[in-house]
Amino acid sequence: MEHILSILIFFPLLAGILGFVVDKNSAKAYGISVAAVEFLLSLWLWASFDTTNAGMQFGEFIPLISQFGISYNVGVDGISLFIVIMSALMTLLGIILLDESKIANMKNMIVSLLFLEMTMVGVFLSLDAIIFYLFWELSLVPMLYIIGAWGGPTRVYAAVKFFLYTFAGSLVMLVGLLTIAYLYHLEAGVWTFNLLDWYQLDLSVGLQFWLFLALFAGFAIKVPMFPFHTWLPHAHGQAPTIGSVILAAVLLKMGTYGFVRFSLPLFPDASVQMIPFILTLSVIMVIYTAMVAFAQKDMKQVIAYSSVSHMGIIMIGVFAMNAEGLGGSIFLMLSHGIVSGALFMLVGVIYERTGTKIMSEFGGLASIMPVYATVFGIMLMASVGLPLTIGFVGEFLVLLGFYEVSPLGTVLAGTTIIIGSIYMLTLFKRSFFGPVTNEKNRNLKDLNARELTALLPLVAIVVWLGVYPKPVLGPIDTSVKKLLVDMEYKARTPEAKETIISLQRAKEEK
Amino acid sequence: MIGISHYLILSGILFSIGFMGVLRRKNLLMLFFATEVMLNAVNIAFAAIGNYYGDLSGQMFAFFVIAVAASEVAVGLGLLIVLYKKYGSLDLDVIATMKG
Amino acid sequence: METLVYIALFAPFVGSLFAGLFFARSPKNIIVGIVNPALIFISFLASVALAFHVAEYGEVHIKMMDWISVGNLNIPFGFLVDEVSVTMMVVVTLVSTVVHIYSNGYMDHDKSFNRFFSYLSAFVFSMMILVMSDNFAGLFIGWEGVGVCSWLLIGFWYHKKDVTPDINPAISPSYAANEAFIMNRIADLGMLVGLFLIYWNVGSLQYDVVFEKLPHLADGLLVSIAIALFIGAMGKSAQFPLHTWLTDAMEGPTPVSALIHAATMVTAGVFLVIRANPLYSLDAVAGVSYFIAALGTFVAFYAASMALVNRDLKRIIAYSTLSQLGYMFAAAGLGAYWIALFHLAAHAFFKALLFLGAGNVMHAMDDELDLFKMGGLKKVMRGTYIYMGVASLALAGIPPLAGYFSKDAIIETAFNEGTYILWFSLVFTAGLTAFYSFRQVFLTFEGEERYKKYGFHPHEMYKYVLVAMSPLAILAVVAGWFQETFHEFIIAVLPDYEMSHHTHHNAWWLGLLVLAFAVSGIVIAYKKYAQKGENAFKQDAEVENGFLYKLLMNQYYVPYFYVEFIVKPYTVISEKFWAIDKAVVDGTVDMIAKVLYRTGDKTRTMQNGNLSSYLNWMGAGALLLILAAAVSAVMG
Amino acid sequence: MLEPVKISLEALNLATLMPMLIAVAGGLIILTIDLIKENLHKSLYVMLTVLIILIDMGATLGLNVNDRGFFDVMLVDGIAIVTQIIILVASALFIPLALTSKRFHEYSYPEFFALFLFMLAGLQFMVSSDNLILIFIGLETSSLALYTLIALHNRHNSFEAAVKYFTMGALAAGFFTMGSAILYGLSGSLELNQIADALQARMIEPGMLALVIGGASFLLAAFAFKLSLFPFHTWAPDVYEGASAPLAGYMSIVPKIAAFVVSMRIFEMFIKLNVEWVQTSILVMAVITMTLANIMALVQEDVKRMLAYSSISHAGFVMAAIAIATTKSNSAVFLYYGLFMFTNLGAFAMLWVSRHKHKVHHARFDHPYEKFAGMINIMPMGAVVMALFMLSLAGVPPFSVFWGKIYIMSSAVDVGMIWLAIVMGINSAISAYYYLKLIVYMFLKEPSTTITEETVYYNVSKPLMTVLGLTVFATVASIFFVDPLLEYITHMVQVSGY
Repeated sequence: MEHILSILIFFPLLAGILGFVVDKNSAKAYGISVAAVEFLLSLWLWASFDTTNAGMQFGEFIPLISQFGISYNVGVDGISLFIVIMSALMTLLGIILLDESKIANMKNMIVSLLFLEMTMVGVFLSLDAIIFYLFWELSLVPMLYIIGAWGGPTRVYAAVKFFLYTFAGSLVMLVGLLTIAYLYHLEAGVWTFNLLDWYQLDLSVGLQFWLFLALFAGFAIKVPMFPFHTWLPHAHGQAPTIGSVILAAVLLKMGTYGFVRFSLPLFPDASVQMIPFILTLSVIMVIYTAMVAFAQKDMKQVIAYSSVSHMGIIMIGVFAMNAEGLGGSIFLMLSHGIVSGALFMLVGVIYERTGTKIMSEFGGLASIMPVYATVFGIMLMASVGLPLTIGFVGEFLVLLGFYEVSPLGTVLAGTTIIIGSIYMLTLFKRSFFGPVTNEKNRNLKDLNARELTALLPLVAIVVWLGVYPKPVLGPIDTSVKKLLVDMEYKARTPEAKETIISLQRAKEEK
Repeated sequence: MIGISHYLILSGILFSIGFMGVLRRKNLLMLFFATEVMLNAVNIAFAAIGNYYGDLSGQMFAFFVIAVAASEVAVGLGLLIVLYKKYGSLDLDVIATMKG
Repeated sequence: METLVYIALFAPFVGSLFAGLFFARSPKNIIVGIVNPALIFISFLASVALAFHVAEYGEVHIKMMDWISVGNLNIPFGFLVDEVSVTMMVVVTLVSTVVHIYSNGYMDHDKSFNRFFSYLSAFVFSMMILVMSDNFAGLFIGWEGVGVCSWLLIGFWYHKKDVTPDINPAISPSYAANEAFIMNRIADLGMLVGLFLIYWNVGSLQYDVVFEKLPHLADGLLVSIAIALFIGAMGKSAQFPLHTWLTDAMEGPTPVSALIHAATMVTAGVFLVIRANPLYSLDAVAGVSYFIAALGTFVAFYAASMALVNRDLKRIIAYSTLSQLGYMFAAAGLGAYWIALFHLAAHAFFKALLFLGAGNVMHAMDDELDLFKMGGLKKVMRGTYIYMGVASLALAGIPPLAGYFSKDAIIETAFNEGTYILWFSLVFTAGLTAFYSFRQVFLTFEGEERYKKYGFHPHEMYKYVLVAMSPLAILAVVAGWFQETFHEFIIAVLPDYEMSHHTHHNAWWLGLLVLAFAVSGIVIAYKKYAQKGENAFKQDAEVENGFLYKLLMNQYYVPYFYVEFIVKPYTVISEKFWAIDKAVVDGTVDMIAKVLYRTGDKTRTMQNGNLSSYLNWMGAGALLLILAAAVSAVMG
Repeated sequence: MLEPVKISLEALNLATLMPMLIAVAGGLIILTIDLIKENLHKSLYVMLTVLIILIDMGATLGLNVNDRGFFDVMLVDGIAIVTQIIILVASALFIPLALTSKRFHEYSYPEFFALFLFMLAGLQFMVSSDNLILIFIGLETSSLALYTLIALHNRHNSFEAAVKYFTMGALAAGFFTMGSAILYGLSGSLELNQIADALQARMIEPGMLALVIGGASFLLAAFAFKLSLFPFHTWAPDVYEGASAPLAGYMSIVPKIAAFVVSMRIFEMFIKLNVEWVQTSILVMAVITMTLANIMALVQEDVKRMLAYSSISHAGFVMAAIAIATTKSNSAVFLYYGLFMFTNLGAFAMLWVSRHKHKVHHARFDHPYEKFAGMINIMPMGAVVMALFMLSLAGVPPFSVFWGKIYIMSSAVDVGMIWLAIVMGINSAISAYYYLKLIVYMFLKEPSTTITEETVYYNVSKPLMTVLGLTVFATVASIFFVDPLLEYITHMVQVSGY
C-alpha cells in the first residue's frame, strides 16, 4: 500500500465533501461508517508498519511549490503512528456517542467532524513545515464551528477565543518556520520546508534560542501551557461533548507533538537551555491548574483543568531528554487522549440526561447509575495514574525520565499524583457518592447501548495498554531513541550533549 | 533679471496658496479652484525648468496637466451639480453621511 | 511450580472478575458467597504448597511477560516466591479466606453483597502482586492496587451522607475513603522518588540486581533511597504523621477492617522495609534505620495512648493496629527483620480475629459502636466473647499466646540493641496495650447490661461464621509456638538476628517485667470496667473534661490541625487561584482584545465623513512626510 | 526651426500600444453601437466588453518582454505585462457581475462600459511606462473614469463617494505633479531611468539629498493616496461604501496593483539610490496602515465597510513588500495581488449577490452583519463560499491569500526584518477577528425571522454564480497553481530588473 498515508488524510476529506449529499437522517450512520473505515485504515497502517525501523515510513513526496520549496511530504514513524490511530479512534467513538435526538443539524456535524479528522491526521503525518502549518490552521475551522454551533450559552465567545488565540500564536510560529527555511536557504542554497532536510541544519545557539521561542508561541498556546491556557476552559466549558472529546484527545496533542517533531530535533541546544523555563511553566501548570480544578463547581471544568494539568506532565516528559521520559510522554499523550476523551464523554452522558454539569446538582449517582459510575471510576483511576491502567505507564515514565534532569522538578511535578487524586476524588465523591440529593436524578437511566458502544472500547484500551503497553511502547521507543541520537549528534554545547541521554552513550557507559 | 529661482519661488508660493485653500475651504467649488491653483503652480515650475534645461518635456508635461485639469473640471463640475441637486448645498459639513 | 504460583496469584483475580462481571447487577447471590471464598482458599492451598516447596528447594522466580520497556528501562511482570513472600502469601490468603467466609454472614443483608466480594477478591489479588513481585515497580502496582481496593471498600457504603466531625470524626465513608487514598498518595510520591533514584543509579528495578549493586552506591544516595522508600512505607502503614486515615478507614465494613486495615495492607510498609533489608541493614543508612525504629516506638506509644480513652469499638482496634505496626517497625528498624515479620504474621491472626469479633458485636448491636452503650454481652455472645478474649490476650502478650512470643521478642531486641528508651517505651506501651484491649473487652462483654437501656436486642452470630473464625483463634493461640520453626525457615533470606549473651541472661526478668505490665493493665481494666452493681463503670465527667482526656480523645488535635492548616488553606488557595485565573490570566488576554477594540472605536472618529477633515489628514500627512524629509536630510 | 520629425513606423513599435488601443477602440465601438441603436440590453455590452478584454489580453500576452516603443515612452517590461494580465483578469471577472437578476441603474448606460474600457486603457498606460507624463496621464484618465463609474451607481452615497474620491484625487494629482516637477528640476528629465542616472551623478552635491527626499515625499503622498496608506486612506472606506459592491471590490484590486507597479518603479529607484528615508517612511506607513485599518475594521457594523478596511490593511501589507525591494518581495506583490484578487472579488461579489435595491436591513448600510445571521441554514452553499473567502482573507492555509502572505513574510525574513514579519503575523491574527465575526454570524447565529432565501439570494443570477464559482475555485485550489504562477511572476520580475 504505497499511498496509505494520503488515503488516510484525504479519505475523510472526500467523504466529508460527499457527505453534503447524504440525507440528514442517515448522516450519523454515514459518519460512523466513514470513521470506521478510516480507523480500520489506520489499523492497517499499524499492521504494515515496520516496528524495527526508526525512521519515516510510507513516505510520499510531491513538490507543490518547487520554487519556494513547499512540497506535499508525509511520512509516519513510531511517534506519530499511534497518535494518528488514536485520532481515528476518538473520532469514531465520538461519532458513535452522538445523540441524534439531541444534535440539531447532524449532517453539518458529521461533515465538520470528517474535515476535522482530515486536519488532525494531516498534522501528525506531514513532514513539510508548511503542510504541517496548513493542517494545523485548518483544524481550527471545523472546531470553531463545532464549538460555536452546538455549544453552550457563551459558545461564540469561547469559539472565537479559541480560534484567535491559537491563530495568533501559530502566526508567530509561522515566522519562525519561514526563518528556518531562510537559514536553510543560506546554508544550502535551496528553499525547502522539508522537515527531514531541516534536521540536517546546524544552527548557532543564539539562533536556536529565538527560533525555539517563535515555535514555542505556536505550540505552547495549543498545549496549552500556563499562562496561555485560558482559552481551554472556555472552549471545553462551551463545547458539545464531541468537541471536548476531540479537543482534549487530539487537538491538544498537536502542541506537544510539535515540540517533539520540531523543537527538539531542530534546536537541541536551545531545548536543553530552555529546560528550566519549560519546567517552571510546567510545574505551575501541574500544580496551579490542578488546584484550580479543585475549585471548580462544574464537572466538565474539572476535567478541562485536569487536562491542562496533565499536559504539564507531558511537557515535562518531552523535555526529559532521555528515552524513558520522551517515550513516556508520547505514551502519555495517547493515554491522556483516551482517558480525558472518555471523561468528557462521560460528562456528556450525564449532561444529556440532566442538562447540567454542576456537581452540586448530583450526588449519589453511583446508586442510580452503577455502570456509569463504574466506567467513570475506571477512567478516574486511569486519570490519577493507577498502575495497570493506561495512565500510569506514561506518567511513571515521564517522572522517571525527568528525575534525571531535575529531581526537585520531578518531585514538584510528581505532586500531580496527589493533587490529581484530590480533585478527581472530590469530583467523584460529590457527584457519585452520598445519598441522592436531587430528587430529579432518581429516575436517571444507566448507560444505554449507544453509550456503552462508545465507552467500552476505551475501557478495554485503558486496561489493555495499562497491562501490556509493549506493542505501542515498542515502536515509540525505537523512534524516540533515534530522535535522541540525532539530537545528541547535532547538539553543539557540552551541556546539551551532557543532558541528552541517547542510547549510544548509555551503552558506552556500560 | 528674473531667473529660474524666481519662477520656482512663485510656483512654490502659488502651490502653498492652493494647498492652504484645499485644507481650509469648506465649499466644494472653492476647493476645486484651489486644486486648480495647485496644478497651475506646478505648470509654472515645469515651464520654467523646461526652459532652464532647454528641454521640451517640461512644457509637454505642463500642457498635459492643463488638459487633465480641464477634464477634471468637467468631471468635477458634473459631480458637483448632481451633488448640489441631492443635498441642496455644497458645504462639506453637510455632505458627510458616511463615517465610522 | 509456575502453575502453583499462577494459581495462588490469579485465583483471587478470577474470583473478583467472577463476582464483578457476572453478578454486578444482580442481588445477593449465594454462588458468589461460595465460589469466592473457595477460590481464595485454593490460593491459600497453593501458597501453602509453595511454602513447603520453598522450604525444601528454595525460591521460585518466574517471569510472566514484559510490562514496560523503554530506553534502558525494562520492567517485567516477574514473581519471586521466597521465604519472605511466601510467608506473606500464606498469611494473606489465610486471613482472606476466613474473612471471605465471615463476610457471607456479615454482609448477609447487604444489597451490594456481590460487589463486596468482587472488591475483596480484587484486594487479595493486589496484595498478592505486592508481596510476590520480583521488582519495585511490580510492588508498586500492588501497592497502588491495594490502595484502590481500600478506597473502594472504605467507601463501600458510599450512599451515607456527610456529617459533621463531632457526630462522626470520619465524616462519611466516602470522605474517609478519599482521605485514605490521598494520604497514601502523598507517601507514594516518596516511594516513586525512591524508585527513580534506584533506577537512575542502578539501572534496574529488579530486587536481585538492585540489592547486589546497592553497596557500591554513595552513602548520601543510599540514605535518600532509604528515606524515600520509607516515606512510602509510612503512608501504607499509617505511621505518624500520615496515620489519621487509618482510624477513619473504620468506616468500611468490618471484614474490610479486619483484612485490609489490620492484617494485610497496612503491613505492606513493614513488608517493604523487610523486603529491602539489604538496603536498611547497610551501615550507611543506619541513621535511617534507627529513625524507623524510633518512629515505630513513638507510634506504638502514641497510638496506644489514644486507644486508652476512645469509646468506639473499632477505632480502639484501629489504634491498637497502629500501635502494633509501630512495634513491627521498631523491630525492622533495629535490624530484627525476621522478628518483625513474625510479629506481622502473628498480629495478622489475632488482630483479624479481634476485628471479626468486633464485627460480630456490631452485627448484634445494629452497627452500634459506642462501648458505653454495650456491656454484659457475654450472656448472649459467648462464642464471640471467647474469641475476642483470646485475641486480646494474644495482643496483650500473655503467654503462651502468639503475641507473647512475637512482641516479647521485639522488646527484647530493643533491649539487646541498647536502645533503652525505646525498650522502656515499648514495655510501657505493652502495659497500655493490655489495658485498653481489656477495657474494650470488659466494657463490651462484662459489667452492666447497658444496652437494654438503649433498646438493643443483641444475638449471636451465625454458627458457621463462628466456626470459620476458629482457625484464626487457634493460630492466635498457637502461632507463637512455632517461633523457632519459623526462624529456621526464614533466615534463608533474612539476616538472622540473635540476642547477645547479656540479653539471654536477662531474658527471664525482661519477660517477667513485660508480663507484669501486661497483667497489671488487665487487672486495672478489670477493676474499673468489669464490675457490676455499685462498682459498675460510670462515666466520670471530671476525667472527661480533663485536658489529657480531651487531648487523647481528639487524637492530639492532629486531624483538627490537618483540617485547619492543610485542607482549608488548600481549598481557599484553590478558590483564589481560580479567581486569579479568571481575573488576571484570562483577564489579560481579554484586556488585550478589549484595548484593541477600544482603540478601534477611538480611531474610527478620524473617519468622520467630512471631506474637509479628510483633506486635512492628507495635507497633514504630506506635510509630515516633507517635515520628516527635511529632518532626515538635515540629520543625514 | 524644428527639425522635421523622421521616425519610421517600426521604430515607433506600435505593438506596444496595441492593448490600450484595443481597449479604447472597444470603448468607442460601444458608444457607436449605442448611437446606432439605443436601449440595447446590457448583456450585449457586457459580452462585448468581455470580448474586448479577452482580445486585449491576447494582445498583452503577445507583447515582447522589455520592449520599448512610441518614442520610447512605452516600457513593456515584465512587471508591466504581469500587471496588465492581473488587471485584465480582474476586469473579466468584474464585468459579468453587471448581469444581476435585478436591474441596476448604471448598467443600462452603454457609457458605463465605454468608460470602463477607457479606464482600462488608462491603467494600462500607467503601468507600462516609465515616463512620468504618461504615468500621470494614465493615472488621471483612469481616475476620472473611475470617479464617474462610482457616481453612476446613482445613489446618495455614490455621489458623496465620488466627490470625496475626486477631490482628494485632485489634491493627490497636485502632489504628483509637484513631485515630478522637483525631480525634473533636479535631473532635467521625466524618464525614470534617466532621472535615476542623473540623480546618481548628482547625489554627492550638498543639499541634493534634501531635495530628492522632498520630491520623493510628494510622490509618496500621491501614491499613498492611491494605495490608501495611512493617513491618506480616509477616502477608501467611504468610497467603497458608496460604490456598488463589485466596483468596490474591483477598486481594491486593479487601481491598486497599477499604483503598486508605479510605486515599485519610482520608489525602488530611490531605494536603489540609497535614500534610506524612503524605505523607512514606506515601512512606517505600511505598518501603521495595516495595524490601524485592522483595528478600525474590528468595530465596523457593515460587512462592506469592514471589507474596505480590510482592503486597506492588505494594501499596507503589500506596501511593506515594496519597501523590502528584493526580487522576492516584488514577486510577492504580484503573487499576493494575483491571489488576493480572486478572494476579494469573490467576497464583494457575494455581497453583490445579496444586495437589495433598497436598504432593507439597516438605515444606512446595505450589508450589516445581521443580514448574514444564520445564513448556513438558509443558503448553506452561499455561507460556505463566503466563509471560504473570509478564511482566505484571514490567511488560513491553504486558501489563496495565505500563499501571498507567507511569501511576503518570508521576503521580510530574508532581509532580516523579522520584526516586520511578526507585525504582519500579529496583524493577520487581529484581522482574523473581523473575518471570523462574519463567519460567526453566518454559521453560529440564529437567522432573524425576516430573512429567507429570497431576501438573501435577491440579486443572484447565472453569470454571478459563474463568477463566484471561478473565484471560489481559484481561492481553494490555489495550492495547485501557485507554483507556475510564482515561477512566471518571478521570471517576469527578474527580467524587468527588479
